[in-house]
Amino acid sequence: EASQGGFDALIAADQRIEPRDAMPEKYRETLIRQIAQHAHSEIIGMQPEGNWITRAPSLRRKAILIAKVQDEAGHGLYLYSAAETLGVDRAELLDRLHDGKQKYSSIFNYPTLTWADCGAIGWLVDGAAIMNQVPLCRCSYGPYARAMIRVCKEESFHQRQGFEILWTLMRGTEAQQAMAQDAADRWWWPALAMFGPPDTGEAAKGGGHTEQSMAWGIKRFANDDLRQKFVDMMVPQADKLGIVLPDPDLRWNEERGHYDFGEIDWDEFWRVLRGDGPCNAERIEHRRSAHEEGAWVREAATAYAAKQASRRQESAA
Amino acid sequence: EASQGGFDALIAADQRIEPRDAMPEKYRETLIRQIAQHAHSEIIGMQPEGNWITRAPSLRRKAILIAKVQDEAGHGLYLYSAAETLGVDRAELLDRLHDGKQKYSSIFNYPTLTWADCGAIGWLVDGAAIMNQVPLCRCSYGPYARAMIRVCKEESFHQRQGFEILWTLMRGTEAQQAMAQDAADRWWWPALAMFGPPDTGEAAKGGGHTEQSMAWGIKRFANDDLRQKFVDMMVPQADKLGIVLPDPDLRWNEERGHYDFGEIDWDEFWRVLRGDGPCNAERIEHRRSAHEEGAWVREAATAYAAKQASRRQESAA
Amino acid sequence: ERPEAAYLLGLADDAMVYAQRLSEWMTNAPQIEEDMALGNIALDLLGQARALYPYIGSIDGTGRGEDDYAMLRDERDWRNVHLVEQERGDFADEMARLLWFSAYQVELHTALTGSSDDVVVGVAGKALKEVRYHLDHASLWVVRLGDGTAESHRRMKAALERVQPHLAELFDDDDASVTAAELGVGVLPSSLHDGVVARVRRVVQEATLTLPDASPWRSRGGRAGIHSRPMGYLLAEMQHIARSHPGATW
Amino acid sequence: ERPEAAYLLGLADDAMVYAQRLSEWMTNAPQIEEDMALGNIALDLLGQARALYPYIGSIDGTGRGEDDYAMLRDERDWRNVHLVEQERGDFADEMARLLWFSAYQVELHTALTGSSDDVVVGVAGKALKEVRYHLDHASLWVVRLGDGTAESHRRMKAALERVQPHLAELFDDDDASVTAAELGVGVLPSSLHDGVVARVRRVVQEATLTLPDASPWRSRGGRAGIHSRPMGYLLAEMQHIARSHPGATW
Repeated sequence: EASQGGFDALIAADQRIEPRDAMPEKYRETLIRQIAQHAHSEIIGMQPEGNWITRAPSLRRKAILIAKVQDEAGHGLYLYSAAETLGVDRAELLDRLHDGKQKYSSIFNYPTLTWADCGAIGWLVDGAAIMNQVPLCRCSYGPYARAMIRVCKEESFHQRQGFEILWTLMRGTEAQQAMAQDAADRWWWPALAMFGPPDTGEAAKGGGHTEQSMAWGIKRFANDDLRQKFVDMMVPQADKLGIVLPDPDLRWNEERGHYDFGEIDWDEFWRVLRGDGPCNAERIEHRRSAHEEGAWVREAATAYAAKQASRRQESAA
Repeated sequence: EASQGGFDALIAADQRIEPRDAMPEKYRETLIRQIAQHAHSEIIGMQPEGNWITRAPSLRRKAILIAKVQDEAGHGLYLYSAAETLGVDRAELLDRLHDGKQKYSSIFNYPTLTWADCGAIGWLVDGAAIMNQVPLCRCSYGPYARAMIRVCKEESFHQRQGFEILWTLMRGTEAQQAMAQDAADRWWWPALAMFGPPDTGEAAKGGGHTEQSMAWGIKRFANDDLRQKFVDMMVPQADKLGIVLPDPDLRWNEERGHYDFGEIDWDEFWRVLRGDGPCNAERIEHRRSAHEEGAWVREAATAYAAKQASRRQESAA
Repeated sequence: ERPEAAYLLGLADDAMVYAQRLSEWMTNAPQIEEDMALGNIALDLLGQARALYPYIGSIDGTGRGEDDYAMLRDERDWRNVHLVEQERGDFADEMARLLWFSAYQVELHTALTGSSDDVVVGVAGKALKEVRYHLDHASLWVVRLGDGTAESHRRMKAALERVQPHLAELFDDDDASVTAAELGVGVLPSSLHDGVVARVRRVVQEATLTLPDASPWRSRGGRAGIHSRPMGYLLAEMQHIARSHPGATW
Repeated sequence: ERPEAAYLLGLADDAMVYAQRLSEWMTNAPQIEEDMALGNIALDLLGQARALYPYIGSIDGTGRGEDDYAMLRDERDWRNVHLVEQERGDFADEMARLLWFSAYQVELHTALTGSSDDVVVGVAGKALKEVRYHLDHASLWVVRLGDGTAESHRRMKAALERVQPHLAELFDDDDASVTAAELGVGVLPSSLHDGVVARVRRVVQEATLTLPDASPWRSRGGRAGIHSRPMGYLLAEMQHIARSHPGATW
């Protein structure tokens, strides 16, 4: 088939596939699922930090936090637009999110218990997200790759802000230091799990899709490689902050040239992924109720636009 | 007419009228209106202090405040029961409250802005209420008089608690002292207005009912007399507290043997009474919405009671 | 510093936080009698917390008083279960929560009357009388609502489903309760489970309802200071005035 | 200590409190674009408050910084109108409030660009660009909702009625504004009334609605620190963390 040939050639040449190019149905489906999940993660990801907007302890932090949550909304919008180039629309994707048919990053099922969690999310969660996302800036699908370039630029800004929140806390009162350490204790392991299950061994079995995604240029690195890269990057940053990462097995391995680290609790990972995490129910319920409460507003906007269009038509006639 | 003669004789002898005694229709109506207004005041009066239950600054104060608001609910119930002996029922009286057809004491249309307001309400508002209510313990209508005896006993307890809140604040930090003084500044004049318009002069015109109520033994003292008695009682208490009452004209009049005091702002009084006070709309809206939200519960209780009654009947048959 | 302090703090915080939630009903109840009844239950629970806090302060090495615990403690240091911190729902939600919590407290305080600690025995003995009344009150309403109108039946059913995810946590044997049970001061929460369920089931059956199936998720972590979203806002409201006047006496 | 400080504090507090209320929409808006738009407006208003507070601190003799004003001030010391402190209603309520408040701010900041105080001129000049956009945004929605579906028309109409009692306060000439106007720093609120009403009326008419009649009551006292019920709870939430860590830097 000619079109499949064109697609294969573009992939082989590491060129970008664009919306009008022919592409295998599986490729389209995989991308829709992945981009939608990514978009949903931005939208659901507004909630854990959104929880602190009204309580941010200073006006400067409040302003930064509002801007950050706004950025996440913006990322969601870029990504839904990227998905729409593949022939689905945002309303449909949101329905799939609300029905639980599409997922979002499981990290957002953990609660933000203190102000320091806004720091830990920026530092660890955005840090891990960037590590996952930078390779996607070279993803084979053009609109996704371009959206990721924009997203990554803002994310690295967020990561620095998170680091700075923790930096300030670690140089603050005893209670503030304890708050920062506690946040790191709680977010470290879930952040490591963000890279997904191991690529090999028993725990790898729930994974899937990896090989095909690699071949298609959607995925560029193995989960474990990215995880290792993340650990290697974060350990020195933790030292700089004065935060002790909650892993007794964490140590430099001269031979490997990497940090060794302990075993992730994959049972917990799968449990949270299945829906029994601390905030799964709350996150979806919050999204769904905002969406439902806003239905009459969206309907009004649609009705008004239709009226305006017909008025224009009439006056043109 | 024999029954009217019996009623007149009882009144003349300063005896109690009981529910089964004959009484003039006007007497009944006046009492219903007054008792209902009194009951409504207890119920609406739960709100200004209820506003502070979740924020009371210590557990001891929280416990006292919950108990006090509970007492107010209880007073409302006694009083509705007293009104019911005159042939109206509580549901109907509540409807009249919610529709604005019956009033409650205008004092509760002022907001409770700080914790100290809980003190000022106890000290000044309950103080004025007692002054108004003690004579009602000798009211000609038996059920009302008996309800008032119970109410007054608890009210004087509340007044002491209010005094004690202010006493503690006035012996506390500078901010606490300022808070207590501010509360007294705001509640003093509305408390004086609780005795109603003057009995003579221009401002008396809105009053009404007084003479007939006096003759019937429902009202025992003129508004101005009770107000003077209240001022005479409160000034030494304010001195003891260290609170300056917000009236430059307040001074001892050796000749009269009473304190002179300044002019009440009757324009404000009538404005608030007419519905344009700081909290009129909020108080009624709060009551109404609690009542409406609870409608299905009351209906369920009624339906269950009916089912139980018919089950008992069936099993008896 | 005695190790059972952590266990007792869980009990005190449960009572304190639920007292705070119940007190929100005052002026918001479906009838005036209920403003009074829920206020009463709130007062009882507040009393239980106030009986425990100073004792905990005397054995946890800090010497804290009741207001230090209630007014000056950060969210991460609270040890109550998620059940009691959830936002006030409709009246059926409250009766579902009160039914489960008071059935739990009846079993708990019955067991604690056999505690090796005299103070705990004293608190439990007094509390037992109170929580039996709470259970009666909740039972009465659950039956009325379940066997009342079609709407109240539907609401009561939904409320029993909504409360479900927050129940398992009451019966988790965390480290503090295991320690307290070993010392004979406390009881294992898991040991209370069957008695509580039996009590609730009887009431729910009389209400012409059935206990819902297990929920697909359950709350966790309250006893370790991991709370749900409503907790921070509850504390903000409860503590704001006290926090705004450091060192003041009220 | 300069007497116009009290006037400027009213302006700053209006912006601060409304920013707080608007920020509550984030994650709760009817569509994602609106989460962003309302967040943006909140940010602008927060920026206006932050521009004013340090200046007020420099002229009111206290030397306070922005967080002293926002995080450590008691309810009685806040000078905002009741309009901005009211609880978040539905989206129509918010658009009704935003329409009025931003029309007011357009007139206000237009007038303040002629202030005798250079700082005020600077703040007003920047704010004017922002609030024109806010007004456009609110206008767009009020028209869409008024001229949308039957339901949105009904809701928009009800929202305009609900906001009505809180409008008069914006135009009250209190002592502080009279003083500031005499000094040439501020403007008399009453002088803005007709311009604001004209702006709002045009939008409401386009929305196929009419301005409601005057309400039987009106709010009063915000500029004197007499607030409505929601204010204390707003402050409890906003200040809780800052109050819980006296002296901390964030």
